[in-house]
Amino acid sequence: MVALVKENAPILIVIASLFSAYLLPVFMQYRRYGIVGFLALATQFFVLFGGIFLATQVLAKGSFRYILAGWEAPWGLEITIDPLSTLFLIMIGLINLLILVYALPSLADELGNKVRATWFLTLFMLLTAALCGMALCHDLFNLYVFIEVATISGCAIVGAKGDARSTEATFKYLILATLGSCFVLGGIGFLYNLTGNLNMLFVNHELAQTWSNYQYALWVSLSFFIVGFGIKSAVFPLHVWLPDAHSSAITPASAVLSAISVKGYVLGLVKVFYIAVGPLIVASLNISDILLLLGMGSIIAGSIFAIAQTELKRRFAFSTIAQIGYIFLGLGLNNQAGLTGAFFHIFSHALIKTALFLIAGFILIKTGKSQIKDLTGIGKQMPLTMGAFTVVSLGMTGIPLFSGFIGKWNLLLGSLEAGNWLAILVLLAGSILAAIYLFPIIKQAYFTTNQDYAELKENTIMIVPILILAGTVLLLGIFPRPVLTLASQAASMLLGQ
Amino acid sequence: MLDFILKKVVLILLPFIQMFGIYVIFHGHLSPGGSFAGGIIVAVGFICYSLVFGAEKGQEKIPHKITNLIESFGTLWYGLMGLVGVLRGAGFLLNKGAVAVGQPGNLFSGGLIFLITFGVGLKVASTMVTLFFTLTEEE
Amino acid sequence: MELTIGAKLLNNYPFLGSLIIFGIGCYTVLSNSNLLKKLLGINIMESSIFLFYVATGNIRGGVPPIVDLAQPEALYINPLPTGLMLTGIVVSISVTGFALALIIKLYRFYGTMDANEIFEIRNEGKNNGSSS
Amino acid sequence: MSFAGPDIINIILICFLITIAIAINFMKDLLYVVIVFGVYGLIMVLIWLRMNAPDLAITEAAAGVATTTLMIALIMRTTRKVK
Repeated sequence: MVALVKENAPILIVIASLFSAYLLPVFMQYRRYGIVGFLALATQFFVLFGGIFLATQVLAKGSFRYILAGWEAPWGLEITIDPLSTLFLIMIGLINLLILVYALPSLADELGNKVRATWFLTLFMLLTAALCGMALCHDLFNLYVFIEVATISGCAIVGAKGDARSTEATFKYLILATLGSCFVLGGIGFLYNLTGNLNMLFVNHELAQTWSNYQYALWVSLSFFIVGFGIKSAVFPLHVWLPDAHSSAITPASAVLSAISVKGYVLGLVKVFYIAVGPLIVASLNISDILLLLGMGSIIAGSIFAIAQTELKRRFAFSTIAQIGYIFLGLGLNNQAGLTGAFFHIFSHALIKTALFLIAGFILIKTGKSQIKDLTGIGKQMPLTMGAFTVVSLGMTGIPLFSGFIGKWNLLLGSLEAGNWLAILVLLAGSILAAIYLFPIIKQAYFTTNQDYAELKENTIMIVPILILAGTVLLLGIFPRPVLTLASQAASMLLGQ
Repeated sequence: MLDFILKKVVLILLPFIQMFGIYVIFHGHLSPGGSFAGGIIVAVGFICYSLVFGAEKGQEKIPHKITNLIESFGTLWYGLMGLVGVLRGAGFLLNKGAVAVGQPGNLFSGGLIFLITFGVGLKVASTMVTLFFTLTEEE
Repeated sequence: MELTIGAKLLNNYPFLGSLIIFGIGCYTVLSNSNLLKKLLGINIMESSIFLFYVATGNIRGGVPPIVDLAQPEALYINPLPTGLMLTGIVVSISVTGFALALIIKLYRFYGTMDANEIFEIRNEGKNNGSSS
Repeated sequence: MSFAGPDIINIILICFLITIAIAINFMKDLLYVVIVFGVYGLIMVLIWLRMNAPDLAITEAAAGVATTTLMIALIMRTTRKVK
């Protein structure tokens, strides 16, 4: 039995999330709400341990494939397990587990009743399954299907609260995200038309021989992908849906969307551009420069918009746009250090942004305040929370000894290697701007007069995930080795083809 | 009068619509159509009934609890059928080699596909019915 | 024999047509403020892409990919794009259903199906809320 | 298979599709829009049939034409009643 699970671990990770998503409503029907929470937690544990198990296997014996339904590659589907996908699996498992530990005690209160809470968990599990599938799939159409499942479930958990503001944000998100998936599907159609294959490896082999005959068609296809994935991962000119959606959703939803879901689409872009099409073709069609420009624009514009916001969650939502910019910049650099930095930044930003959203939600639950100007003197009332906030903000700005630094340092190295001085300037400016939009909150929390808050207790279980996240940010800044190894192996795998 | 004719016509047509839907579901591997199209046809039968006789009477026939359970059942059934291949020591969703595959052209050919389409058809039908009731319910 | 551009476009008419419809659908989504029309625009875009895929797999003079044991030598078209687009239709109808549920919910909140009017109503509410 | 020239009926059907798509963009009354959208789906069914995809045709007829039009008509019913 154990051997069977070990052998089929890649597919079982996806299937377990899917199973638990559809088992939850059954338990809800018979009012076993205790089992609902336990099942959700157990599934995330399984994803996390599955990810770690696959990562050790990949580090020990290199990437491998898992063949579905006994059909070999050109006819059947296959799943690849490589450093990149295991990095994503570990990230999804860890973040979702912590978010669930935070969310489970308060979910029923926040959504109104336990039935709605169960439906929320169902959608959450579907999102997990879709993201795990995106991380593992090795087939363009499979990628599209998982993107679509992630989009619909992501939209639905934005609107889980059911008030007017979040419903409107959901509709906006749904329309724009579906527009994006139309573009992705069109791009896949062009690639299929050119190569006659949907398996990424076979597409790559075909294109490597014949791409110079179809330069214009390939250009159209890749620009379809850029627009589609750009809308879904919210880079600067295409970001309009993100602030509304991420700030009006309930806390666990905005945390999972900001931290993981957006990066799932970046992963889709990476898979298409670097595995299916190949870095050489991407560089020689000047797509890298477009990614670089999008990244720089996102860093600057997202940070400046974030400074202008007065609401805590909205500021964090705009900061997500800026941080996505770093990842695009790393992808556009198209060299080893740049890609390593981008992948490490994906992981560290997931930790940081989850912590920030959970803190915002915790403050909202405890004090009922969401505006930044109301948070005077809260540092003395909630020392643990604001301590974690300080750690995480330092990580976001990229101070050494915190996890944000490692990613940004690698991005800097990549820019130096590419000789791109503009990118270096933008990276430094981005750090300064991050400091401008985060440090005033800390200053206000500690160095202004106290307000009279009624008995603020921090001794609930909800504080635990926040502290774990802050601790991980610190730990990863000092001992980045495990994640950095996976990230650099992923980068060399993508560039080595 | 119009109401009377509508009700009679629907009652006469309903079995045929349902029968055709089930036919399309189960012949998915032999002829055009399949579980999705067949499931929608089955659901359209129920929707016709609820449109003519009123949503309350339709919901009496298929309570929300039942559609809810069927929806879960469809997906879980698909997953379980996929796990058959895992238990037989090969990949997920293994079909040929896991169970006996009949003669091509017969109804009982294609191994697990027959069983899988059954679950998916149920799931699609119940989802469509749920969607219809969600859109029609007042406030 | 070198074909002129017009002849090339005529030979690849499904692709040309699908891209034109894609453009019209995209314009419908972005230019109309009515939520229902936005949704129909999305549907039009998706169906244009289905047309693109099916035209990829189609062969003039072929037969549908249903195995006929009497004619083993028939020229079957490529069944893969057709199968893929079945998934596409499933996705499109689920998006449509979800969006319609959201539209009806928004209609109950705001009493309108027009994005601009919703925006105005929300802004008025915000201004009143902050001044009072 | 030797090249046999473009299929003229398909071209006419695709021209219909383009016309209907433009019409949907510019029509004001939503009820007409919904009816015309049903026609769009039906022409799509014909195109699938001519392109040797009966599988898609039956699904599009059930899903794209019947169910989508029905659901949108239900929405219209509710929104007009409240008005």
